[in-house]
Amino acid sequence: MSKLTIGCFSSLVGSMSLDFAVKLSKAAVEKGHSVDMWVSGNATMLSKKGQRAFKDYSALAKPLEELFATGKFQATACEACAEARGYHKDDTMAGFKRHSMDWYLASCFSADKVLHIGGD
Amino acid sequence: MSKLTIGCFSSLVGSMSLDFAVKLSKAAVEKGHSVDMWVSGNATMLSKKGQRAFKDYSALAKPLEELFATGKFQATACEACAEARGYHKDDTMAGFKRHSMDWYLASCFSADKVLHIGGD
Amino acid sequence: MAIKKYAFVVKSLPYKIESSRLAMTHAISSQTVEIYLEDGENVEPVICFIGDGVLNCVKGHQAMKHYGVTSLEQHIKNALLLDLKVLICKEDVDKFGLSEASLIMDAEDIGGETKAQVVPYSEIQQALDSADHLLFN
Amino acid sequence: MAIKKYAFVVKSLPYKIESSRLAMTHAISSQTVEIYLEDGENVEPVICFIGDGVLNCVKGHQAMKHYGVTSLEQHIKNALLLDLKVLICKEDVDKFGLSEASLIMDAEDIGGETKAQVVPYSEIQQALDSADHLLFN
Amino acid sequence: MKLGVFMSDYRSGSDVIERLQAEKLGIILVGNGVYHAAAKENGGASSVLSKQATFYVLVEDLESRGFTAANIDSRVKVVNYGDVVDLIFNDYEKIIWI
Amino acid sequence: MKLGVFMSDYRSGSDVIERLQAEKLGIILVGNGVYHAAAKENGGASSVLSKQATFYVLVEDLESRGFTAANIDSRVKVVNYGDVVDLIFNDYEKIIWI
Repeated sequence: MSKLTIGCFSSLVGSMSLDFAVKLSKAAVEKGHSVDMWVSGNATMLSKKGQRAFKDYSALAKPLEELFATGKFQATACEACAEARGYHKDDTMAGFKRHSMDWYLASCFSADKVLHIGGD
Repeated sequence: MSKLTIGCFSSLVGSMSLDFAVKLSKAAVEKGHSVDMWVSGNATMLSKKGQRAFKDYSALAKPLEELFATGKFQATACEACAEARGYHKDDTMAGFKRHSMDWYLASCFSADKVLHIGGD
Repeated sequence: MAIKKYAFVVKSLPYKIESSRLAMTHAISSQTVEIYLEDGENVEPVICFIGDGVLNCVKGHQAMKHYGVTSLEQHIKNALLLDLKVLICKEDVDKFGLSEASLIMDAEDIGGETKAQVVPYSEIQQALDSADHLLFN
Repeated sequence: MAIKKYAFVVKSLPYKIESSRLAMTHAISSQTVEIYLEDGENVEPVICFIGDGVLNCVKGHQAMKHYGVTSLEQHIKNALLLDLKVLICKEDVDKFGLSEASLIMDAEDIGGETKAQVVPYSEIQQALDSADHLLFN
Repeated sequence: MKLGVFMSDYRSGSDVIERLQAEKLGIILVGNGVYHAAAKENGGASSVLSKQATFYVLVEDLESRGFTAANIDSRVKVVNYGDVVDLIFNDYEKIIWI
Repeated sequence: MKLGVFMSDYRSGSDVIERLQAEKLGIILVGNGVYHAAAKENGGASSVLSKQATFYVLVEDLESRGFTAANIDSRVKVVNYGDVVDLIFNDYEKIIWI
C-alpha cells in the first residue's frame, strides 16, 4: 500500500477544496493507503477545535475525527500560519499536530504521490 | 459627518481585502466619519482573539484595537459563520460584536454609503 | 414609510467560494431586519444573477447528498418562498445555451408562489439604478 | 544519498491571495528539512515563475511600508540568498514587456551570490520533468 | 512524464494547461472545473477539451452543480473519489492541482 | 446613477465593467486591479481603460507591487486611502466592489 501526502492551502467552509481533500483522504484510506495531510495558510482553519455543524456550511470536523480513528491518516497544521490567525495550541482539534513548514517537505519525501492544492 | 458601512467576506491574512477594509476605515474615521464593519464568511477570522503579529503575515489586531478606541468604529461578525468555523463567544476579540446577518442589512439602512466586499 | 432597496448581484460560480451562498443568506435575512428598524421602515432586496452567476440557477443540485451542505438551489427556492424578487440575466442564459426548463424558476415543491424571472440585462440595470445600495458577490 | 527534487511553480499574482507567498516560504523551509530525514537524504527545491506569476518578480515592492508585511521581493531575495534555484519564464516576461532590469534578479544587497534566471519555458518544462514532486501555487 | 492534472476552476488555469507537456496527460475536472465538461458557452465546448489528454470529471462535483453524466461532453469520463485514488496511484507519476 | 467601482482583480470583473451603465462612472483600481494601470500585456494597455470612465489607482497597492506613479497609464489618477474616502462620500452615490 502507498502513501499520499496532500498539502492544502485553501480555507475551510469558504472554499470546497478542503472538502475535496478530506473526501479524497477517506477514499484513499478505504483502499488501504495512508494519507498525510498538511494544512497551511487559510487551510489551518481546519485544525480549529469546536467547529459547529450547520447545514448551510460544509462541516469537516466529524469526517476528520473518523479519519484520525483509522490510524492511517495524520494531519498537521502550519504553526506560524495558525498562530497568525489566533489559533493557539489549545485551540487545536484533538489529533491534529502543529509543525513548521519543513514537516510538509519531509512528508513529501517519503510519499509515493503528492497532491499540492495551492491557495485561493 | 457621514456613515460608511463596509461588509467584508474575504479571509484574514490569505486575502488583502480585509487589510483594505481596515485601512479604509481608519482613513474614514480620521476624516470624522463613522464606520460600521460587518464581517461574514471567512472574514469572521478578523474577530478571532489572540492573533499574533509576524512580519510574514499581515496583522490587523492592533489597527483594529486603535479603531475601536476612537469610538467612531464598530465591528460585528456573523455569528453562524463564526460558530461554523469554531469561533465561539470566548474566542472573540474585545470590542467585536456578534449578530445574525440582519444586523448588516440594518446597518446599511442607516448608512450614507455601503461598500460590500464580496467573498473570494 | 421608508423602504430601502438593496440589489444583491451574484456574478460568481457556486460552491468553490462561498460568495453566491452568502449573497443568498444575506438577502434572505432581510426577513428579520425589522427588529433593528423603526416602525414603517423596511428593506426590499432584489437578487440578480449575471455572468457566470447564472450557473447557480441550473436545476438539480445534489450538494446536500454529496457534501452535506445546503445547495444553492435550496437557497434560491427559499428566497422565492419568501417572495423575494429573483432576476436571471437572459443574455447570459442564452450564452450558456440554457433553457428555462433547466433553470430553478420556482419553489412550488416547497409551497412557494413567486417565480424567478429571466429578463434582459436592461431590466437588471434598471434594478441597479433604482436600488439604494448595491451588493456585488 | 537520496535527493528529492521539488518544483514549486508560482502562477498567481502576489498579495491578493497568499498563494505565491506560501510557495516561497515552503520552498525556503527546505533549509531545515534534514532534521526529519536520514543521513544523506535531502530535498532540492526549484522555484519557477510562469504566467501571471512573473509579476511577483517586478522589483521595488513596498508592501512592508504600506501593509507591514514582508514583500514577495524579500521572499525571492531570501530564496536567492539561500542559493535556491529561481527560474522566471522568458515568454511571460516578454509578454508583459518587462526587462531584466525591472526584475528581481539577485540578492546582492543582502549578500546573496545566486542569481535568478530568465529562461525559455522549455527549461521550466525540463525542471518539471526532472522533479519528483510538483507543487503548483 | 505521466502527469495527472486536477483542474479546479472554470475561468483560470487554461493557460497552464496549454503549455504543459507530458507523454501521458490526464485532466481530472473537479470543483468548478466541471463546467469544462458540462457548460457550453456560445454553443461550443470548452477549449480545454481540445488538449491531447484523457479527461475525467468527478461525479460528486458534477452532480452538486445540477449536472449528470447524461449531459456532459462525450470526451469526458465520469469518475468518483475511489476512482480518483486509483488514477493517482496507478496511472500518473506526478499530479498537480491548478 | 453616479457609480464608483472598486476593481480588485486583474483577471476577472472585466465582463461586469463592460455591461455597467452609469451617467457618471469612476473606476478605482485596488489590490491586483492595479495591474490594469501598470501592466502592458502584448504591448497594449488593459481593455478596461477603454471604458468611458474616470480612473483612479490606489498608490499603496500600486507601490506594494513594485510600481510607482511614474510608470502607469496616463489615463489613471493616483489616489491614497484618504482620497478614496472623499471619492466615496463626495463623488459617487453608490459604490461596488468587483
